[in-house]
Amino acid sequence: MALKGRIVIDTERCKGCELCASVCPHVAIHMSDTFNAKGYRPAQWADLNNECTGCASCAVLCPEAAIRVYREVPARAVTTTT
Amino acid sequence: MALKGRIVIDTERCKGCELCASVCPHVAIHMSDTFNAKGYRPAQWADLNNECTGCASCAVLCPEAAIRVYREVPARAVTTTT
Amino acid sequence: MQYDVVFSGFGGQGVLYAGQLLAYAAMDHGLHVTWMPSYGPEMRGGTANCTVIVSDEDIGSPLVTHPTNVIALNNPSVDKYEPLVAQGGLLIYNASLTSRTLTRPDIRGIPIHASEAAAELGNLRLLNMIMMGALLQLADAIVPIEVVEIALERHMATRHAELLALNRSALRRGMALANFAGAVA
Amino acid sequence: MQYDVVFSGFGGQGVLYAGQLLAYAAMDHGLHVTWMPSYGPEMRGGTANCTVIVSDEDIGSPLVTHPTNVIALNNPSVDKYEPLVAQGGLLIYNASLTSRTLTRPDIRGIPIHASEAAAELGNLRLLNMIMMGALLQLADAIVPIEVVEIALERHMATRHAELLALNRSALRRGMALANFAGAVA
Amino acid sequence: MTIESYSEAIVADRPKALSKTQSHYCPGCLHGLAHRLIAEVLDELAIRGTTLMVAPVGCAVFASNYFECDSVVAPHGRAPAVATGLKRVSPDKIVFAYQGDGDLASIGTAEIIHAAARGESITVIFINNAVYGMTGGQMAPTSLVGMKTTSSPFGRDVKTMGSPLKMSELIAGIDGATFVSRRSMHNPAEIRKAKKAIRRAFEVQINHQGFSLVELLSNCPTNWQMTPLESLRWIETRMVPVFPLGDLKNAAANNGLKGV
Amino acid sequence: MTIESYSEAIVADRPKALSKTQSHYCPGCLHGLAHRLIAEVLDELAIRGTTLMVAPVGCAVFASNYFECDSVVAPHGRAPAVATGLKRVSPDKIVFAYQGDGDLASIGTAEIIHAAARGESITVIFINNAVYGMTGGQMAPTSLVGMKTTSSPFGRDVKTMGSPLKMSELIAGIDGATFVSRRSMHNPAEIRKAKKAIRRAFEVQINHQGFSLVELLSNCPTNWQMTPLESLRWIETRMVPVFPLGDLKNAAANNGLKGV
Amino acid sequence: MAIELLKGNEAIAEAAVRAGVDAYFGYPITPQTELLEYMAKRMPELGRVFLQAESELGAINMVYGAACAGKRAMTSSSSPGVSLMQEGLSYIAAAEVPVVLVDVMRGGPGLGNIAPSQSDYFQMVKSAGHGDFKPIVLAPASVQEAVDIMDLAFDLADKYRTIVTVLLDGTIGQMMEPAELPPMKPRRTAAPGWALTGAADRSKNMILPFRLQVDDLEAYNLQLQQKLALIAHSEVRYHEQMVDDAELIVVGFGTAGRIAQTAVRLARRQGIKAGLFRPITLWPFPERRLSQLADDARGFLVVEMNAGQMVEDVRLAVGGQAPVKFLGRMGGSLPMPDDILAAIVKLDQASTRAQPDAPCTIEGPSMPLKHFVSVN
Amino acid sequence: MAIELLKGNEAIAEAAVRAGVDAYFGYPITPQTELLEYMAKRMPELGRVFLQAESELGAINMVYGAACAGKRAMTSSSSPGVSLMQEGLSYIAAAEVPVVLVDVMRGGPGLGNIAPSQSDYFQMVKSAGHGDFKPIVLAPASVQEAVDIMDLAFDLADKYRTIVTVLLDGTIGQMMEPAELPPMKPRRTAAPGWALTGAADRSKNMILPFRLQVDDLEAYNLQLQQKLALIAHSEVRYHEQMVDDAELIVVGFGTAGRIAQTAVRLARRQGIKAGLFRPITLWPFPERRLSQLADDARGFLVVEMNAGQMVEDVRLAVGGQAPVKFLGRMGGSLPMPDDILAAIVKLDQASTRAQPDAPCTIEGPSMPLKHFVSVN
Ligand SMILES: Cc1ncc(C[n+]2csc(CCOP(=O)(O)OP(=O)(O)O)c2C)c(N)n1
Ligand SMILES: Cc1ncc(C[n+]2csc(CCOP(=O)(O)OP(=O)(O)O)c2C)c(N)n1
Ligand code: SF4
Ligand code: SF4
Ligand code: SF4
Ligand code: SF4
Ligand code: SF4
Ligand code: SF4
Ligand SMILES: [Mg+2]
Ligand SMILES: [Mg+2]
Repeated sequence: MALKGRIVIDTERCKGCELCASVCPHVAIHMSDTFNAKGYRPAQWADLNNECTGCASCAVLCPEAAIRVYREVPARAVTTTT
Repeated sequence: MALKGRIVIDTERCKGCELCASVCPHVAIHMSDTFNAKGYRPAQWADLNNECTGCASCAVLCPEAAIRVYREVPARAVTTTT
Repeated sequence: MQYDVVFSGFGGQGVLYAGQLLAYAAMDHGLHVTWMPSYGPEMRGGTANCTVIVSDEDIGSPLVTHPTNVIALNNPSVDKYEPLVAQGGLLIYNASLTSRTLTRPDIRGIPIHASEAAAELGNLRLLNMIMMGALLQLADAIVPIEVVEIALERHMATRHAELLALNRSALRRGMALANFAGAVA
Repeated sequence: MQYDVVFSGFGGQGVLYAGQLLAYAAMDHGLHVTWMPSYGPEMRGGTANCTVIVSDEDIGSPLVTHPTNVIALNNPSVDKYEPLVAQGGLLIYNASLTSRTLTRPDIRGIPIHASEAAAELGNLRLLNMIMMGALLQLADAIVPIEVVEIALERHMATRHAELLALNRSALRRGMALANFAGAVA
Repeated sequence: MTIESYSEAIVADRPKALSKTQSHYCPGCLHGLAHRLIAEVLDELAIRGTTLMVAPVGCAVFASNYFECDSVVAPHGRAPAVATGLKRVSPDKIVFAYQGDGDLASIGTAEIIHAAARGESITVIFINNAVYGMTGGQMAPTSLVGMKTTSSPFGRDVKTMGSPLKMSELIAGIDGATFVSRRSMHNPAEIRKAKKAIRRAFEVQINHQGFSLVELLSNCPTNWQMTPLESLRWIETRMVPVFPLGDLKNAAANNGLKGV
Repeated sequence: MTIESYSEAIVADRPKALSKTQSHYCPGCLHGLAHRLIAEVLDELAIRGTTLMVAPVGCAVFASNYFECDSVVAPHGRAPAVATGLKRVSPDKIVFAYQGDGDLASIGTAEIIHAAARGESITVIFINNAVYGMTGGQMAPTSLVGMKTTSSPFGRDVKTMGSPLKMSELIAGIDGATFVSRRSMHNPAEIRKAKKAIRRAFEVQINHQGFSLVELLSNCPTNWQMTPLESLRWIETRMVPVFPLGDLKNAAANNGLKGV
Repeated sequence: MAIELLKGNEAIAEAAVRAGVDAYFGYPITPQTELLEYMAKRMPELGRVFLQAESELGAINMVYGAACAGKRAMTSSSSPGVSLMQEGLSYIAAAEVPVVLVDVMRGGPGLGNIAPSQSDYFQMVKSAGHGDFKPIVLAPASVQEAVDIMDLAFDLADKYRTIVTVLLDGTIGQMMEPAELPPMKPRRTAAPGWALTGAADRSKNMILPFRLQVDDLEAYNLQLQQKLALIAHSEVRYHEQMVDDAELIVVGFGTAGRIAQTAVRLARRQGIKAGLFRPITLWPFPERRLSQLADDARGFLVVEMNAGQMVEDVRLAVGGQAPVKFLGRMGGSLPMPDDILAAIVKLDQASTRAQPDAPCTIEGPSMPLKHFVSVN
Repeated sequence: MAIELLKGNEAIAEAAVRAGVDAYFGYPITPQTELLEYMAKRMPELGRVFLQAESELGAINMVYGAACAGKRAMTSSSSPGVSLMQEGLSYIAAAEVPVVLVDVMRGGPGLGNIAPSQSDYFQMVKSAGHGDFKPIVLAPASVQEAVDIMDLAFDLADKYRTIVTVLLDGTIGQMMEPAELPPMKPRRTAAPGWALTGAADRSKNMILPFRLQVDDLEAYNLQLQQKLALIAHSEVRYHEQMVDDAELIVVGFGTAGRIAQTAVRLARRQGIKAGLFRPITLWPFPERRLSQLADDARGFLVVEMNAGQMVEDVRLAVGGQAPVKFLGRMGGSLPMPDDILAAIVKLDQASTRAQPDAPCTIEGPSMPLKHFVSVN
């Protein structure tokens, strides 16, 4: 099974351009129905099928640098260092 | 025998750059010892050996357009027309 | 006498168009008029607005520091203009897109649920005409609604019967809403 | 008291150099001095000239309309300056390169066969020094020749004994020629 | 016995060299994306603190607000000259200019060509969106043939307005230019290549190898009157064929000095 | 019986399109030669009376005095823009600009590139003498590497001043340019080729085929501090290797429209 | 023609078209761009020349070229772009070819902003480039006046073979007002004798923006100055209102002038004898008329959207006869009628003819410091 | 240091070097070129920056860049080249970075000629670009003064973060005169706090020549005007001679001023109480001192090598207290001492304080018409 990922969208920074949504291979991003303070409908991470791989395509394409992407990594190395 | 030529140099226009003299295949151009009104030593046609062919190299190279070149042409055609 | 009106909202809400309509109507009505937009795509984002001044003599400044009448189509416009409206002035705002109520007691603030009304009329783009209707109702000395309707037909791209009818309904709806809101306020 | 001298000739005849030499000499002599060239390669051809003004007080204009002293190294310079020399002024000209005599009776025109003299001294480039000698002889209040000789050594690229000697001879030769010509004139 | 255990790593985030300030760009405008790529490179090469930016007049005129490095705004088209002045007196700093196509390919033609010709040790990021964004969508030298803009309302006509000017090809033909690359930002794969090119361009400067320029095909949804998504498709299908992607010159690499 | 008889023909003479005025050029300066070639072409094509010249600021600033056609002097470097203005309102006239290397390759870079990019129907004669003649011999963008000039007293150093800029190659790379040729004037054979190129350039304009430019390698004996003869040798041995001669672009011919 | 609601920039463009402009060359810059965009559409429709230049340098030199051919040529720009045109303008002045330039000023210095401003009065009126020359400068205050001025601009340019600048600010460029366009003039077909049209049947024409010989250039300059003197004598234009009995004269051009008109009316309603003087030609400046008014006026108030530029010309004209005070706004702010009125009231109280220098400080409202953003 | 015979342009260059100039960018143009050529040789010798730019546009923007780095940067040019720098100058003024510009004026308009001229007074003093700003303008009248002024120029530029222009004409640029150079100053090593030196250990520095918001730009302009007012208050410089008892004041700057000095001496020898007033700072203009002198003087004669530019500032300063007459030469001609003397004599006869406007026409010698060559 592929590694799992998740993203966090800075919805106040988001301008609702929909580019992230268009590029997500897993259709894990949808546009919100409500407006943010700037009057845009921001993107929302809605990984309904739990398919997000943390591929970061959305973040790579986001013109507002509004997306942070997390991805699972094998933890052993991590546990030893911290 | 090659066709004969001759040149006429506008010595008042000449600036004595010596380019014509340098290019004449028959060394038929020399620089004058006296000055023209502008203070230049103009080129002189001195075809001592009667070798000028009217090749026009001198005129082609003259930056002041100061040289007119004449060349012999067979005259028959000419006589019929004039 | 001189009237000034500021129309303010998001780009795309038709504020410039509404202002032009009023300007045409005033011109047809034989009045002096100026229409002055906030301009320049060098300023991206933010609100668009225009100022219309109607007068029976030459108009000096085409802009006013403290407008007497403001039509605010969105929240940022309310934020921007509430402090600026002249004492005793009129601020008609689109309550559908405004999250708060006004604070100044010395102005006439009239909330109009214009977006909803436009949706009811079947076309969100009628928003500006609804607000225009409200304006004509509440500051009616500017120009009679009939003149505005004629201007719609003459100068704007609303010569098609259906469009014209729709716009007219929007104007009337705005008047009605304003009548009600004005009475409440 | 103020003296002005114009040096004029073809480019290459050393007129600018001669003027600078005089300027250095005047400066060393504790006088005020300006040296002003005709400038700019944007003007091709024609004559080059410079004006030197020597004075015991601040100098106003570094140029004069009617020079008191003119050194003309060639025919065009004579043509140009004969009409301009101040009444009673001095025009020393290189008779070797001048095809005509002067016409103005109200100026001192001194012909010097300077090119020939330079050739005799073995170097055509001494022409300017010969004319300078003539100037010092005929307008001697400007600066004493000794000061000019020291200036030659101090400021110009003539520190080498032979060069210096040659230049000195040229100056002296110019003085002698001027003495003779001046007496004749 | 093997215990399977996972932890989470951040694999994409807002770069440090990018300010917190919200941008003024229109939704979907790739100026913001270009900024992010540059900022990522500044972070990766750890040069933010020694980098001086020259911002243009154009939609990116506010770029100073968006980068956490020192900056100045040049007159329209003159960024390469301003960058030259900065770099000549600050040879130990990294100087980059950010320019639009009106800025670089029209009014500033002389300045960019001569900066390249001198082999000026600066990096230029050239945002080609085929239009004057800031002034409302007029024709740029890079507008496509037939393209309707507010100053070519009947479409760009080759006969009176000429063909699109390929600045990167021109500049690649100049001896002083070391690295010239054209990349696009219309999909994640191209964006990754674009970033590599930007990185290479800065490395050229860091290594004192001369002039470097990266052209990025970009968009202007507002003035193209398209949705952001449509605009990306338009870059891919319309612009890329006219402005082919790739490294147009990689002289230092050719010299074997340093590869990408 | 054959009677041999000869008459005399004039095979070279001062062209009619050249004024009688004496030029102000230094002895041996090839500006005068370039003028003559142009004048010969104007005569041969019988276009003197419909030709408008745009003279530059540079040693050729007086060119108006030397040609028997209408003319105007443009600001330094802007001749292509002035020519554009003239031509756009006078499409039936032949418009040519005459420019030096400081004029065309330095201050006027943007104007020449954009005239070419628009495919402006004008002809440009570009006199490259590798130096600023008129102002007294400063470095030009076309000065050779190591060349000492009054503004590069230690020689042109590639590191700080870049390499010679090859404008004709750049311009040939622009779609709008139809005919771009570099020729030299250092000997009669080359001069004859130069004239052919000039003729072709004007023909391109006459035939409405677009933008044409002929670069002529020229001299500046005064500022090069050489005799005229030495200066020709210098063109041949030093300039030609850096600026190779030939037609760099002959697009109309390639299109089969019209050969040289 | 009917009265229409017209946007300043577009109305100017259409008025130029109707005045017979043959060629337009320009480069986009706010707040002038609509003019260029209008021309981009209109000129090709009419088979005339429109060309977007590579820069303002390109544009002004293209205009120079087209004008040399004897065609009616124009360009338009805004402050930074006009700065780039200075060399070209100086050449055009020296060459004495007719050119019309529309300068829709914006806030400066530098990139400044795009808001309305009058801070380039000096740039146009005192020094539109190096050397001694002056373009005719026309400053409209309404869309209608802008329309009317375009025809005049081309005529004056042709008549005197000079540059005519139409100087306005973003307010007038962007505003819509009712205005009437003139009918379409037939285009000129015959080129003037000096124009470059080919020397086929006449001796050659040369347009030479230089005289290398000192005497020649002096003679040339004297002749140019004579021409300027003639223009100064013949082409002064201004608008005045209620000046006949005015004790206080408010002077302003363009937008500032029209706003001042409102203030003058307000002052009159308060019983202050104020009058409006609005120069329409900024060069030639209506100095004679102002000097006449100074014979009787108690004081002058100059209102500008800059730090004080035309006020110098007013002072020169008034010549110390009465106090001249200044009210200015900068950076795109408009001087509002109330501000001007307050200044009029202040001047009214302070100034007497006997004491022309009585202290009376009038300044633009100084900005609260919180608005101030330092350079870095 | 010893007195040497120095050529103006070269002396200026060396004085800049000794004042610690870090970088020179320029483009050749007569009669300024020797300055650039001197720098081409001298700067590399010292390990400093010399760069021949592609144009004056390039040069001024390179200077802008170098100044942003906190370095002492300069350029030099002449009239047409300075016209091309106007946009850059306006940006530099807006950005408030220190820059020194040497402008060796030549005859205009257009290409004009290369002869000495003062016809760009307006261009530098009134409008060195769009927008409300003013460079400090220093006008030396001798090689020594030019040398001394260079050090001052850099100091003032740094002190006020402003443009300082040294404005002279070809006469001073080309002339040789004895002068003494100052010793070499150590170069500044620490960059000022606002300079672009990298934001490694501090928050970023931004140099922004714009304020898009109207309020911001107005606040910015007000602050700029305050700075200019401070300069106007503190940095006025002039030279006067024999003014104490003078009835007639001759005013001239630069070359015209030094020639006028000769004329004033000649006038004194004739018993005319003339005095010389030579502004050294053209901006800030010494208006207060002139106004003081106008309290007692019977008349002013302004001598310029142009059609009359500084005379406006003199008139503004004199404020109608005494007649102000003008003598001008153009195109490269110098006003000679005799001409000036004649004008002084005329003014002496015509002007009385009682009748400040008594007719007295003073003009440059008008050219014989045969010298006149029309444009085509
Ligand atoms: C001298 C000058 N001319 C014109 C302008 C107006 N102007 C501002 S930005 C711009 C063009 C912007 O286009 P581009 O460089 O492609 O940048 P974009 O906005 O598309 O990113 C223009 C013409 C200006 N500010 N200065
Ligand atoms: C704006 C401007 N800058 C500089 C100059 C000075 N200038 C006159 S001609 C010239 C260069 C001439 O060189 P080039 O174009 O190569 O012509 P050449 O004289 O060599 O034929 C320069 C810099 C000028 N007249 N105008
Ligand atoms: S990281 Fe990849 S999979 Fe996850 S939301 Fe973004 S694009 Fe979709
Ligand atoms: S790409 Fe970025 S700005 Fe666009 S919708 Fe997604 S999160 Fe928002
Ligand atoms: S025509 Fe030929 S042979 Fe005759 S003089 Fe000229 S170069 Fe010599
Ligand atoms: S080439 Fe011409 S100018 Fe030169 S010497 Fe010969 S004739 Fe004279
Ligand atoms: S106008 Fe175009 S380039 Fe400018 S911010 Fe908007 S989308 Fe981007
Ligand atoms: S300076 Fe050079 S280019 Fe100019 S005329 Fe003399 S030789 Fe020719
Ligand atoms: Mg763009
Ligand atoms: Mg050259």
